[in-house]
Amino acid sequence: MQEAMIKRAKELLADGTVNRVMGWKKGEFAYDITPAVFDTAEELEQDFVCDDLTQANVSKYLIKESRKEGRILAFLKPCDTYSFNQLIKEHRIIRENVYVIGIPGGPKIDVEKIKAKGITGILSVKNEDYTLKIETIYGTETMPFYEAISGKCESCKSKKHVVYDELMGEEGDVLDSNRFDMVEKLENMTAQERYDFWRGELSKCIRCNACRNVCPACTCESCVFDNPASGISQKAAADSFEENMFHIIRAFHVAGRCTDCGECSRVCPQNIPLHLLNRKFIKDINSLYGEYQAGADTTSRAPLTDYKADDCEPSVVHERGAE
Amino acid sequence: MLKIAASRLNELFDAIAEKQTLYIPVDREPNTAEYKKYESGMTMSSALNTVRSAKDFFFPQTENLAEFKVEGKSIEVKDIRQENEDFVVFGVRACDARSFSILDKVFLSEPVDSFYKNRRDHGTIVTMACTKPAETCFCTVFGIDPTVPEGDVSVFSDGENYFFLDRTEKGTEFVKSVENFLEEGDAAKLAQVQEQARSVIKKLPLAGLSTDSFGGDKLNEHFNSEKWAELSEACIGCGTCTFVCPTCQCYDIRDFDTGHGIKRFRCWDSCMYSDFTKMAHGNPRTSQLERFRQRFMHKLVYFPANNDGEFGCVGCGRCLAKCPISMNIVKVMKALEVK
Amino acid sequence: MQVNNDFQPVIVAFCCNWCSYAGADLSGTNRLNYPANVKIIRVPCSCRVNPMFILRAFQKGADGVIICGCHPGDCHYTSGNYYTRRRITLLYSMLDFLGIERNRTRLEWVSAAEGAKFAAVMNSFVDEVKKLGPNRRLEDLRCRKQ
Amino acid sequence: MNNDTLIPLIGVVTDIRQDTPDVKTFRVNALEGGKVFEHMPGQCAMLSIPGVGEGMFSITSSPTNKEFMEFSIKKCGCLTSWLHAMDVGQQITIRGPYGNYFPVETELKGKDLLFVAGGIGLAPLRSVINYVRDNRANYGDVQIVYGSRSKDDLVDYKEIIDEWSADPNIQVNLTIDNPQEGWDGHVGFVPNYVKELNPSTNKTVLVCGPPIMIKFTLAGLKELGFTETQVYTTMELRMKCGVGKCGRCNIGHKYVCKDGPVFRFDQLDELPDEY
Repeated sequence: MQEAMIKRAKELLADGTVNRVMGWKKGEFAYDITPAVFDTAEELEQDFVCDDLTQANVSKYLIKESRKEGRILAFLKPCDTYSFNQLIKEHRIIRENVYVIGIPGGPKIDVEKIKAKGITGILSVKNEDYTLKIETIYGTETMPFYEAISGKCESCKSKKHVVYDELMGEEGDVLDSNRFDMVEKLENMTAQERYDFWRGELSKCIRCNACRNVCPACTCESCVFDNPASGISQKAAADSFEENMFHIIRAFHVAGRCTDCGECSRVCPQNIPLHLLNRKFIKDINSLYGEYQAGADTTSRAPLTDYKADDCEPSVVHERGAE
Repeated sequence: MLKIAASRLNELFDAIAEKQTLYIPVDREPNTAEYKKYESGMTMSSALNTVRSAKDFFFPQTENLAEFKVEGKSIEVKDIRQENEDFVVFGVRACDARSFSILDKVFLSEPVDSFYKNRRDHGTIVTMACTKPAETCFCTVFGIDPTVPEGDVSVFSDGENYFFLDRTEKGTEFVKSVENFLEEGDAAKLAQVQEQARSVIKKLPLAGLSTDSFGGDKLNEHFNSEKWAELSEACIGCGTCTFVCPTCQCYDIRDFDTGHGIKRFRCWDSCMYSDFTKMAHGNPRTSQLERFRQRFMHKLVYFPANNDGEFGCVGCGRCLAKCPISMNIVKVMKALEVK
Repeated sequence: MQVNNDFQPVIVAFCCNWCSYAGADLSGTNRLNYPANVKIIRVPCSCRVNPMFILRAFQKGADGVIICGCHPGDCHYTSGNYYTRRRITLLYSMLDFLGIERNRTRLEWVSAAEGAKFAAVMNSFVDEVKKLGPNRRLEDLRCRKQ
Repeated sequence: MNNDTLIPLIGVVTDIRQDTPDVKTFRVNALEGGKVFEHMPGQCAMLSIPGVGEGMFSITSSPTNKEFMEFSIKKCGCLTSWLHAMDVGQQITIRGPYGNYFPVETELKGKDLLFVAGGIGLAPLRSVINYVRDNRANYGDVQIVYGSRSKDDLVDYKEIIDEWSADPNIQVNLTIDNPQEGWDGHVGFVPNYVKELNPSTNKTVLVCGPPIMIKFTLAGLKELGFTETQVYTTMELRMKCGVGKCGRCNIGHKYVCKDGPVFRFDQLDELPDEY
């Protein structure tokens, strides 16, 4: 696929359809891949990469890139197209300035999962018939491909591209995913258990803001947490309350707009399952206000900017029974 | 050399913890280690390093500086400082051990930061030699020998035993205090293990990295380099690199109104944040390019300029492993290198 | 759970200017009793209540937070309380998800004519929060009075 | 435990003077009277209202003033708005002095001095000017060029007219940006006025004002034949600690709070252009 992508990108550069290519750049090892903009065919040949380890969702970069001169080519995985579409809906990306090629999605490999197996010194990772062959400085290691699948791909919601100008590979379908399983599991716990679970997770937070900054739905010019006039600007979680506050508000601010792309959990240096907070909102919205998938279209009203006269009362929460 | 059998390590921990607070790295999840206050029965992590660095022990993410009581037009300042309790950090790696001497250069230079010094005075650092470095390691580039770490006491493992080498007065005292757990041991196997580790270190993928192109005298040539635009283009402006970095020491000072008094605290800050240098009348670093440049210029040029050529990086590799977009000091050094 | 009978919970009540605040007024002029530890904050519409306000109330020492607005359909601004309803439902559900006691939060529709309802709601809410004891799970320790 | 510079002292505001529509000068004393600490001309102090914020301000009174310190502060942000709303008797926290100072006892001694200030930029220079006036025998000619947007925006106008202009040993040249009723002095921007005045190139120059004014003044001075080693300025960037540790006020490897705020232009020239 990578070769075909480079070839197509070069063609589109050559015929003037686009003047830049948004893609990913090789790093020092197999896995340290950086989103990058390529200007020339030479750069593409040299550094462009799109393989099993290329996870980053590049749609947020297109906000800035689509405001520059000329048109940019973007390769979007199915999940990325939802983010892209949501940004179109919010008038953040100038659609005409982006040429979208839909590419097949994952499952992608998360190197953290390889490292969690105690494999260190990783130099290269190859998928040979669903067995990963990992070259390390200490010799060759193997592990099953499926044990290294990134968290966001484990519960893939759709292999369908919701927006594209052309497609490479075959189009997939919206999947019947298991993505709410963990949310449900937590819902079935007692309040004390849930509290302990989230304290354990959120107390790990170092307030690096990676989850916020990587999020394609977090596109405010100035974030409420950076604004001293908001009364809640925080630089560090000086108290457990502030950890809760930050994560509740972060998730709330993208409720109804979060496409569940999973970037927040992917980038968290402390491996906090932040996507569960977003999924809780998605699950609630689906069950209380009807199925809604952010980014699936560009015209519908988002659940939090919409209402029905016979919406349920907040007492549904209190009626859930014993805690 | 004095040693203790690996199987008896927890006995030693129990004895230390009886006298003072002991912190050891423990696994939270596989390959995700963090320092925890030792409680009987905990197992020391075998991971190469902790996700967060050990700088927290001396420079915590947040700490209160002072308290104020405001009544009408009058203000009362309360000095809340207290003498710290003695503590031991066990299992610090060579890179983090070096980071303390870098932090010392900032916080112990005049005027001395009493908050930092207080913790430093009361902390004993027991380091652990590396035997299985990762691909992201490049401490040797900064003159660190991971097989012989600095610290108050260095500990070396040959797989079966832990050997103790005291390096400072504090270290000697520490070893003396646990003397009855230690016995004289044969270090022949240890020498073998060290030799093996050194041969791996020589072959690490980043071992060839050179600092020759950097230093205090390379100010304007690097500052004005055209490479910064490309290097910083993907940076999302988060603080991951800063907060996992053992040497990043920038901080913010803020006030918190508790409703019955004001607490002035300081917390880690990141030069990657957009409001880092923002003033009422403007911001000298308007885009992520300038902020990104600041971080690497600080480590590779500004810090050595002010500290006799010592770089502000210890090659621990945390930013390589954790950056959301995998842009890091190694890529910057390679791009800016003058061949 | 040990119930401390001396415990007087701090309750923050966000009241819509057009209905519930007037309702509170009416309950006052009718000399209906409701506990003095209910702190009323007047807002132009229940929709003005940003989720952050609720969290900050807990941070600064509230043991329970209640939002009162016009009955659905009666909003002075036509539809404000409909948005409130969705927003607050999701927030309360999220707080529940994080293990915060459900009964620390409530939303009630109280019209300007319902002085008696206002007092009754406050009395029952205070009783419930009293049963839960002081807010500990969503507390900022720095704000706790020693 | 020894004192830590991050733990502030208390000062009390004993006088407030409205200098211009957006500049007030605050007199600060220690609680028991007298000064909170001694300083040198050009140095700064961290003032704060707990719960509002902390900011670095240059001490505008001269060290030769043994009774009090003064700060001329322009209202432009959160903290300064709060300070402007203060009444006499308000206590504030204060720590310092921070930074280096104009070399009044070394390089500037015996020299002819030219002060060039714009707007609130007079604040740090006023400290030097009064220091020089109080040690007049140690210095040669003194000339002050000061400009502002309008007559009302000239900070310390009363002192300028009553004391500096009245002093036969000092030449004062004032200018405002645009013509104004009741103003018969010079009209025009400071950099141009300096060129018009054509000061002798053996003078040492101390400049402070908005960045754009400093830039053009320096260019003008160079045209007149001045060299960068003759010109001093004082800088300002965001600061938190005041002692070169919090890491934000650097220009290259120099920290404005510790290695500055006073720089000679040849020193600044070696540093990256990031201020």
